[in-house]
Amino acid sequence: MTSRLSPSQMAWRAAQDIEDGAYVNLGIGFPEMVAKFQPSGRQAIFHTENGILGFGEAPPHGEEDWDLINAGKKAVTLKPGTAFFHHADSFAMVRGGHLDVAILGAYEVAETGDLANWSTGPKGVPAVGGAMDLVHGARRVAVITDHVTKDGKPKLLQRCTLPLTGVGCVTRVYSSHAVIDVFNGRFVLREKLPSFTLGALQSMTGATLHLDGPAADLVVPDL
Amino acid sequence: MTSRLSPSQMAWRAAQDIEDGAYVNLGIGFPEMVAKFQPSGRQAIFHTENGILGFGEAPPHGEEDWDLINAGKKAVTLKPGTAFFHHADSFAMVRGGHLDVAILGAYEVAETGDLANWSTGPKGVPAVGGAMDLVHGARRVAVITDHVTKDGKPKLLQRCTLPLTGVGCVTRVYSSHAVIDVFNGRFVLREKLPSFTLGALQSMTGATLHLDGPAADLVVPDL
Amino acid sequence: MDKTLPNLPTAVAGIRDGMTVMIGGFGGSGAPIELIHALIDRYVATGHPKGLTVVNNNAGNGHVGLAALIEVGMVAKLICSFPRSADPVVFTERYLAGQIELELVPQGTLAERIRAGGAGIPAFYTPTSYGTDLAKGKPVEVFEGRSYVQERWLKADYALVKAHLGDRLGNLTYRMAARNFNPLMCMAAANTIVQVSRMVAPGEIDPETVITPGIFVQGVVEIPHPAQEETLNRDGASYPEVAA
Amino acid sequence: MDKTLPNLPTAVAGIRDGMTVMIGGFGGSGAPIELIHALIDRYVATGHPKGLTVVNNNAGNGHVGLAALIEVGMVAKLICSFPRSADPVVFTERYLAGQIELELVPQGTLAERIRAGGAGIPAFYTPTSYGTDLAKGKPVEVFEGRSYVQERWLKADYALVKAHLGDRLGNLTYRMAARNFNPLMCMAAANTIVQVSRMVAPGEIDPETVITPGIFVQGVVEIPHPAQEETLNRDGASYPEVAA
Repeated sequence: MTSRLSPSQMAWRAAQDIEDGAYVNLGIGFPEMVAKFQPSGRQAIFHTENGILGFGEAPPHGEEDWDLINAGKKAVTLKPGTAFFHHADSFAMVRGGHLDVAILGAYEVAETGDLANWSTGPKGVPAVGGAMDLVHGARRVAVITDHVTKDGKPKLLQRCTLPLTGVGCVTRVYSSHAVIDVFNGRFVLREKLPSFTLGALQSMTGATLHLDGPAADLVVPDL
Repeated sequence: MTSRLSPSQMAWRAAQDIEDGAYVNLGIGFPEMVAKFQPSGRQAIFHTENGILGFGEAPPHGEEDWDLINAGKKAVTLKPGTAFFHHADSFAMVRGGHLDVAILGAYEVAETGDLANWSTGPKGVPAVGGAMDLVHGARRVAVITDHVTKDGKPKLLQRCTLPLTGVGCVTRVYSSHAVIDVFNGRFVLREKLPSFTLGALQSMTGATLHLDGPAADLVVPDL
Repeated sequence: MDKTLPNLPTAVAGIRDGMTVMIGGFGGSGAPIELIHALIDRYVATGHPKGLTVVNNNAGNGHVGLAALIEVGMVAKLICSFPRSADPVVFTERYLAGQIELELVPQGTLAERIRAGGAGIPAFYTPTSYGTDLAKGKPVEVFEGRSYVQERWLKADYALVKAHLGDRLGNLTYRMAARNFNPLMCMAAANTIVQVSRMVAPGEIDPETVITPGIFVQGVVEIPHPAQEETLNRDGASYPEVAA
Repeated sequence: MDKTLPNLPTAVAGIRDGMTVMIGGFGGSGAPIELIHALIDRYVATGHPKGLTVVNNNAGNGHVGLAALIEVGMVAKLICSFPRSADPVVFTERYLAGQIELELVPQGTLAERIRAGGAGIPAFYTPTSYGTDLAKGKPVEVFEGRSYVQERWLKADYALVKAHLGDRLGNLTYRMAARNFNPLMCMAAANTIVQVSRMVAPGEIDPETVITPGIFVQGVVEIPHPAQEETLNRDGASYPEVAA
């Protein structure tokens, strides 16, 4: 019985919601794994902030071309139909709402759809990258995140406590325990691990989980 | 003795002030003739609003390619080093101040540098094109114009009476009778036809002509 | 994914009464004549779409393309910079008769407003038109001692675009100065429909030379040997053709 | 007209203390390593230029390129979106010690501010950063029911740019994702200095495929086989090289 989804499993679940032909930006880190789990017969077109649309997977080790990288500075490859463009055109795609889906990581998500994923506070060197643009850049802004912090504290909250990345921007959360939509300022539970009762899940969540019909079982393959 | 310069002669005079390698936009109509009169040894690079830099002269009759036209919808030709770009990039060149010289026609020019060249009033169909952008688009904004209207009324005035194209934008006027700089809200006479006294020229001008040293003779070839 | 459209009627089938339609081109160069004429065919057959707001740099020339669209009575409002041409009689007569509304926009501002619409920039400031009649009623702000006019984005329900090469993903190239407003309009419309002179397989367009990436395109129809407005006008053409 | 520069020292000779310098690249891709190192050479030899404000997406990686420029102490302020990398120690130490100022800008806003600087747009509105700490102190305006932050243009005295092909008129192409900020910075700097991998004759670059038209470029120097920051870092390189 699964007690929590691995990052790969969360990525797999997120991948199931991506339509054939969708334009998708995957944030640096866990979200990048979503590309590996596209259901067969569907092909999304991936956008990266640094000016590539329609790139392919990583090249074999030793065959990297360091002029052909993604926003995480990892080497990628060409596919038929790839296009290059400069950074202003790239963010025109983002800010102009031309992406279908952006999938990001999160420190905290609020039931209002607020997202905090760029700063853990005033210590250290702040860095934002493209996160604040991406949260306004897609029809669907999804988050992949553990349901709770390493200390067991909820990451899904009534209000974020960390500096915001964007206000009211998240539309769906793929957590280690559930699939939750953000709708009209509320968390709406869509799927949960069968091994958790609603009550158990609620106790790990910092805001009320609403139901819109019964929550389906969150079932993913071993990965 | 020349009693007035022809449009070709005004264009010739304007061409003498264009440096080698200058980026130049020539307005539709008379200003387009400036390109023909580049002094030998100098080569300006011509910009047209519809997305060409470094185009060449008109093709022979019958060899026009109607995808290769200038802002006046006249056919032009390619030269080594021509570049194509879209309209937003084209006006980034203009608005961003990347042109060295823009040469435009005028209905009226004021001693303040105000220009009126797009509308003769509320009658008819108004049309502005790129004129309002071009007047803010070059380090030097020059005007080629008859010194007076067909009715003999001054076109160089204290204040424009027609709808403005731009405020305080003109830096030099090449008229049918004189070369006049606009400086600190005053017309400064640089050159005049030798056949006209200062008094005669002043009587044809609707604002005071100032001197900054003696006015040179405006001498142009027969064209 | 395949954005290829089978024919012209399908390409223009989604345009409804009252929509805003951007039409590419500068004068005749880059004007999607076949798409425009397909739209006219639909109107002649069905009475729709009508009451369109059209965005174009000009207002048509002669009696084909945009001029014909106006002439048959489909256009309620035109947003353009230069409603003059060699033969502007169609627009001129309707404008002077009060039958068509005109929003006159400086050319660079028109281009930038369209780009802004595509880039998610709702407003920007430009020196263009400051102190002129075309700035009346618009907010003015001073930056670094100079005055600028606030302009708003332009978006459209549809864009009708002419390109040179295209692939089924929607990647496009253009031909010389026929590029002009076309790539900007691709960005600014909810539905961008493109006629290309030649369809190629994905990858045949060098990724370095793609001008419009496919993300900005919803449909592509191949029209080999497209008509040039300038050539049609020199031949005295009009559309729909009058039966002899 | 010939914008060709004979060598690297000449290329960077005009940059003076306190200037704002845009440096192209996203991480190592498109970073003009040789131009940056030439600037360091000048500083090592003469003590100038110093007190620079640098605009780049990042803050350097390892001990070459931008990181080296910071390490030798030439940079007073950095305007960037993401001052992290595989090896960010140089910037991190100076930042935490209060020795370098940081202006953090969201990446899309940074790109758009640079484009605006090149396009004569002093300010624009973006949804990005609305409601966040990075919007503090900036004007907010509502358009069509949604809130937007006003952002200002960015310009520079110099841009240091890496391109692929170039001609003596300054026309440029780039190589794959090494394009990134480079074409924008060409537009936004009073003096744009470009290192190209290969100089070609005017006309050898197809006019359809010119990415940066020469009007945005002031000088071009040919650097065949330019170094890649990523490769240098994997080799443990540092600049200036420490005598063994």
